[in-house]
Amino acid sequence: MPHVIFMGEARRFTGDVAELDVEAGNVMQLYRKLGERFPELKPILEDGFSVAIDGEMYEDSLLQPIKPDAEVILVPKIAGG
Amino acid sequence: MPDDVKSADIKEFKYVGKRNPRPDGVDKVTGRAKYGADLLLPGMLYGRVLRSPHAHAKIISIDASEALKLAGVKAVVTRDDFKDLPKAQPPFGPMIHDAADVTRNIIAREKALYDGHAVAAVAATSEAIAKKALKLIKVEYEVLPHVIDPVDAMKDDAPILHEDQFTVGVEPKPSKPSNVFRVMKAEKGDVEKGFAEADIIIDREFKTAAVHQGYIEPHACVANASEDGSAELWCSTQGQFNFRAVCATVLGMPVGKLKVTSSEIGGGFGGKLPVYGEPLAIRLSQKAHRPVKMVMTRDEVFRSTGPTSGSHVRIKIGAKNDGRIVAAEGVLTYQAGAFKGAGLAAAIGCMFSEYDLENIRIVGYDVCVNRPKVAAYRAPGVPMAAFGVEGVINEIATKLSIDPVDIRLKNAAKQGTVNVSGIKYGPIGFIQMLEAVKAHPHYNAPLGKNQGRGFAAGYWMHAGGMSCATLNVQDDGTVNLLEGNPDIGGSRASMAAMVAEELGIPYDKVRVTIADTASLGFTLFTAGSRVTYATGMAVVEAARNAIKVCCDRAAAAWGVTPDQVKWEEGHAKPASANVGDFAPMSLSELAKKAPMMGGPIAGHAEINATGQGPAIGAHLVDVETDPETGFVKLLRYTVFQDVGCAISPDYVEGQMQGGAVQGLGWALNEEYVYNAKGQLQNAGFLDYRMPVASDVPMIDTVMIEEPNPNHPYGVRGVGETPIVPPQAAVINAVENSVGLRLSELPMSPPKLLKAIEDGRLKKAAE
Amino acid sequence: MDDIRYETPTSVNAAVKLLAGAQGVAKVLNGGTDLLVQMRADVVTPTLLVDIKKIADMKVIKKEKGGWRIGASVSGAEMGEHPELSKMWPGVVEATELIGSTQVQGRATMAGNLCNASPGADSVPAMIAAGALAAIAGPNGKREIPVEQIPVSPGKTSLAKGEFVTSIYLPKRPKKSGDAYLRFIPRTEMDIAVVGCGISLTLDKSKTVIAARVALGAVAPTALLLEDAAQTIIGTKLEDAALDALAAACSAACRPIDDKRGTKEFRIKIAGVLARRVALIARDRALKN
Amino acid sequence: MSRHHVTTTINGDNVEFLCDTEQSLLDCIRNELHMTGTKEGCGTGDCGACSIMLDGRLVCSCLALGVEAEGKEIMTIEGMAQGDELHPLQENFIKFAALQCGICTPGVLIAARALLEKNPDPTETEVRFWLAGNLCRCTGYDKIIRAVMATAAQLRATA
Repeated sequence: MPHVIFMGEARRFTGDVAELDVEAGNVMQLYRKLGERFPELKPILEDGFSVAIDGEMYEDSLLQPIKPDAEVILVPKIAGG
Repeated sequence: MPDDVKSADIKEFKYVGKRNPRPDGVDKVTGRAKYGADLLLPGMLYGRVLRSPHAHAKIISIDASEALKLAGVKAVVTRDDFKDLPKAQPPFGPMIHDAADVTRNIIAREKALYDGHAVAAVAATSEAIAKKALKLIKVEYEVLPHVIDPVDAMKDDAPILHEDQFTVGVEPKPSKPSNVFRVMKAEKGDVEKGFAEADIIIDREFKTAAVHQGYIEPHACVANASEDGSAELWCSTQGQFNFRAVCATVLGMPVGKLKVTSSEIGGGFGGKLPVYGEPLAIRLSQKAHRPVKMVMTRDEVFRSTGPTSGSHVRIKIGAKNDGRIVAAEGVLTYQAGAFKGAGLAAAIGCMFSEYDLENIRIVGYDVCVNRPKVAAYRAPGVPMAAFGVEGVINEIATKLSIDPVDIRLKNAAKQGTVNVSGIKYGPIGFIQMLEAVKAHPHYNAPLGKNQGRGFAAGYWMHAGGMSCATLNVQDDGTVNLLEGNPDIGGSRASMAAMVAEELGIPYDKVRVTIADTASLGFTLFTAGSRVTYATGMAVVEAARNAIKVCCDRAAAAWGVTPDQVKWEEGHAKPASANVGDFAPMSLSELAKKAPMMGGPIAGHAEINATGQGPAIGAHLVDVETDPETGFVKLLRYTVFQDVGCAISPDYVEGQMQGGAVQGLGWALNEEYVYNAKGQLQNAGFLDYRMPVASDVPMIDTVMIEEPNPNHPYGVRGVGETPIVPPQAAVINAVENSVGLRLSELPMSPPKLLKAIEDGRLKKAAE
Repeated sequence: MDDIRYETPTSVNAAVKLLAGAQGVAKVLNGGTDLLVQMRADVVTPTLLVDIKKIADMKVIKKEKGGWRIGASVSGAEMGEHPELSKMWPGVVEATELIGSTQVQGRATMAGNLCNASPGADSVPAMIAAGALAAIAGPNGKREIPVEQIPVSPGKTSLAKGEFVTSIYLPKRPKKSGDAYLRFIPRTEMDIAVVGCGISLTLDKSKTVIAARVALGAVAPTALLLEDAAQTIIGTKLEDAALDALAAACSAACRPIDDKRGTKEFRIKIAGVLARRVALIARDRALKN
Repeated sequence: MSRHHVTTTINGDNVEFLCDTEQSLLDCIRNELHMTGTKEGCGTGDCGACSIMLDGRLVCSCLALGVEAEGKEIMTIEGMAQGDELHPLQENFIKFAALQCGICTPGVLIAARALLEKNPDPTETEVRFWLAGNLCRCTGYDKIIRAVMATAAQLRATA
């Protein structure tokens, strides 16, 4: 089952849960599950975060597959000049 | 000219990596290229904006009746012409698009929040009449106390900009409104444990001034609205598609009814990501039923657009005696300007990220003050934090008598390093780069009296995101490429090189056009060093899709299967001798026969690029300080950067050089100066002192090419990184020239002279 | 629109008549490099512009009584291109050529720089040190006064209604004389002086200073002629002690303000530093004459 | 009062335009003569983007009035290339990648040309100080200086 880690700021919305395993085959499924578990996180997941899946950064990639043994980190979005 | 650059790990290319002339070069050296202010339409009106002279004031009333009576005035807009849009959900990322904020920033509603805040706009038959009309608009203000510095803005008794803003990210939830929009945190490992193990701990505070992007072309647009509800907007923008989205939202227009065309753009550096006058111009055009041109003056550019955040930064780093860093902590207090959204996320994600560190903790404060809303500026948010980080690392190196490059080698990120955001690096060239610095003749060149050498590194994670490309093969075999990113620094040349390389046709047979919003799918801004990476990927994919059409047609012609045909040197050829003896078919032949072989040949790509990688740089600088005046002369400068693969080495070097010189201005002289009333005192190029040609030396460049495996040619975004190291590098050089530690930007002559004299007094006292 | 009347008289008298007879705000348009900026910013809203560049002699540099008369409309670039003038008054020429960019130097004039009455004007301390005279034409005829008597406060001059400066006269000078001007700016070009210093001096055979004039800009509401400071070097060979005294006298004379261009403290210090450096350049030039 | 009628020549062509007194020459060139190659970056003589030659002298066209052009000769960026032939500076700016966004380029080219006509063999320092009034925010000046120096060398070799 993919292992999800919340970095600093995200934990505010998870009641300080730092990590957990979530059954999800892609980012959208992951967000749905996380949104159910953490209602405060739900409205901001898609616009506020990118995910690092096994160290690789994915922005706006809801359909990105997640392997069962993957480590997924929620990262606040970064934009440039 | 330098030799052509070769990628170490990539095969020899014909156009990629070569110094090809840029396709838009002739237009730009002859004055033919059309920028924002260069469009003239029949019947065009001129728009001007009335701006608040107060830093903070309630707007009691606005009366434009006298202005409307002036002959030649055709329309006036105020806050009443724009709907108040609901606030967005608690925004999170750095590019906060809170529609309520956007409507208030383009034109003040309840309050004017900074000197220069737009209050009304007029359209008239001449500039002069428009200017005169502004003086006839009566605005009644109730002036409120203001606050300019973020630390002051955090105090309990500070004037509050937004009564409905309660700090996000603190427990328990605050009951009082605050200028602090949010507190952001990031953490990795165990910082306390790390500091406990440290042999040396340096804890310093740093301060940087707000600085402007300083593009030479003021914001400019021409709007032309039709009675059928549609409108066209021509403007200088870093992203026509984003402008379309924001303008349509603010104006309540269906997105598809607004067509935005990006003019040539005279620089942006992040400052042409937000909309300012564009929605006002469209509304004026709707009301006046004529085209409206709106061009900012330089004064308006300084007072109302950009800049980037000024900052207070605290950095604490602990290291072992051998230079190994065991804990790193940062507290970032950034000005957001009048509306939330300082570049904290990027700062947090990048500030320690070129190092392989176990224990990191970062806290950031996003603070509203009575200044223009900050805009992105090249690696937004990162240079201020990096100034502190690199300064402390240099101090640790000095204290431990370790060479500044060696201490970085000891801590350098490498393949497999995981940064504070959880990003695990693929191959990166930082160690290779640091070795190159040590081997460079600049590194050990002798220094004279009052001279010093400085060194610093910097990190940027370049962006990916949505890009589209359409490639049409014409009947003579020439190619038209449509892509969606305004070309600010020569990106057309890179796109043409990649297309020519893929198709195997001469570079000059590819013509690149920047599409308007009606002609191509959504393409994200020219920003975040994403264009050659992300749009480059789209362009390559579009070319490969066109090749597939060609190969399919050759296969059909030869009666073989498509996989039996390969594309090589601009021809469809049998994949092997076994396929049969068929004469290769060139792109031009296929193009000529296209009408009889299935129709036009084209390739498309609509992608959302991911897989971007770190882009790391390191700068080396020599200075000579005049100890009697505090004047710093720049003697020598070398930029090292891991560029992945330099598609257009000329323009990659250009990014490295331009970013470095912007950083030098930031380090030495550029700053926003306010008076006691919160009015900007230096809203012009004379007193906002950007570097001029005689201020700087040649900027030497060393490109390290460790290809990014996620891009077909190994590209890493290169534009942002070069503005991250210069501030720390040049201040480090000044420190070494005068034997002092310095912590404030800009280190302008009055400040430096004072530091020198204070240092002298301190020494005398000891 | 409120029209601005624009006139191009071809004689001094015609110009005086226009200026003297004007209702509202009448302005002389010369190089225009300050006036146009002020008009754009609505700092000045003239009702009449008198462009003096078509008047004979305004563009002329000519030798007079061993010195040089420079027409009011001669630009800094034109002065720099005049080898004899540059040889006799290198400090004045350099100071005028420091005003703005190459582009601005093609238009900006000494007379305009003087009459704009900015405390930071580059050519003014150099002209004052040189003992320059301004020729003025007006409704009551012509007069000639030392340049330092023209600016009276930032943006204000002593010129009466209808008067304008027609030329600047740089006097003849003895052998073994030299002048120099330095300014401090945070960049290398394109800034307004944070402090400016002009010194003109004459040496005797023993290299002793026998005459000197010292002037400072940007440290008081108008450029200052510092007789006390000049006294500190007269009779010396610019030994360290004399230079220290010069620096101290210059710093002591400063009455600067804090502004976006520099602090009081900084200006006071820099005035002394520049004076030392300028004196030495002027001395080296004097030795070569 | 009616607008001023100004007769002048621009890049060798006789032209006429009408303007108000306060209109800058830059404004007249761009908005009355519709020649938009000359750019406005500041309007106060601090950036050099509006550089033109006025009677053979390099000036900022934002710091001259349109009415002052009466009877004078103006040269702008549009007059720099001769037919199909780019000026060697224009060629070399492309070859040396001496521009990025290109907004300062017309002004820099006009100023550089004025320099080389006056001084065919400038040092790097002379080029830098001559061009100090032409702000460029993109390039860091390096490639501009190299292009001007290379053009000077090329012109000396072919002179």
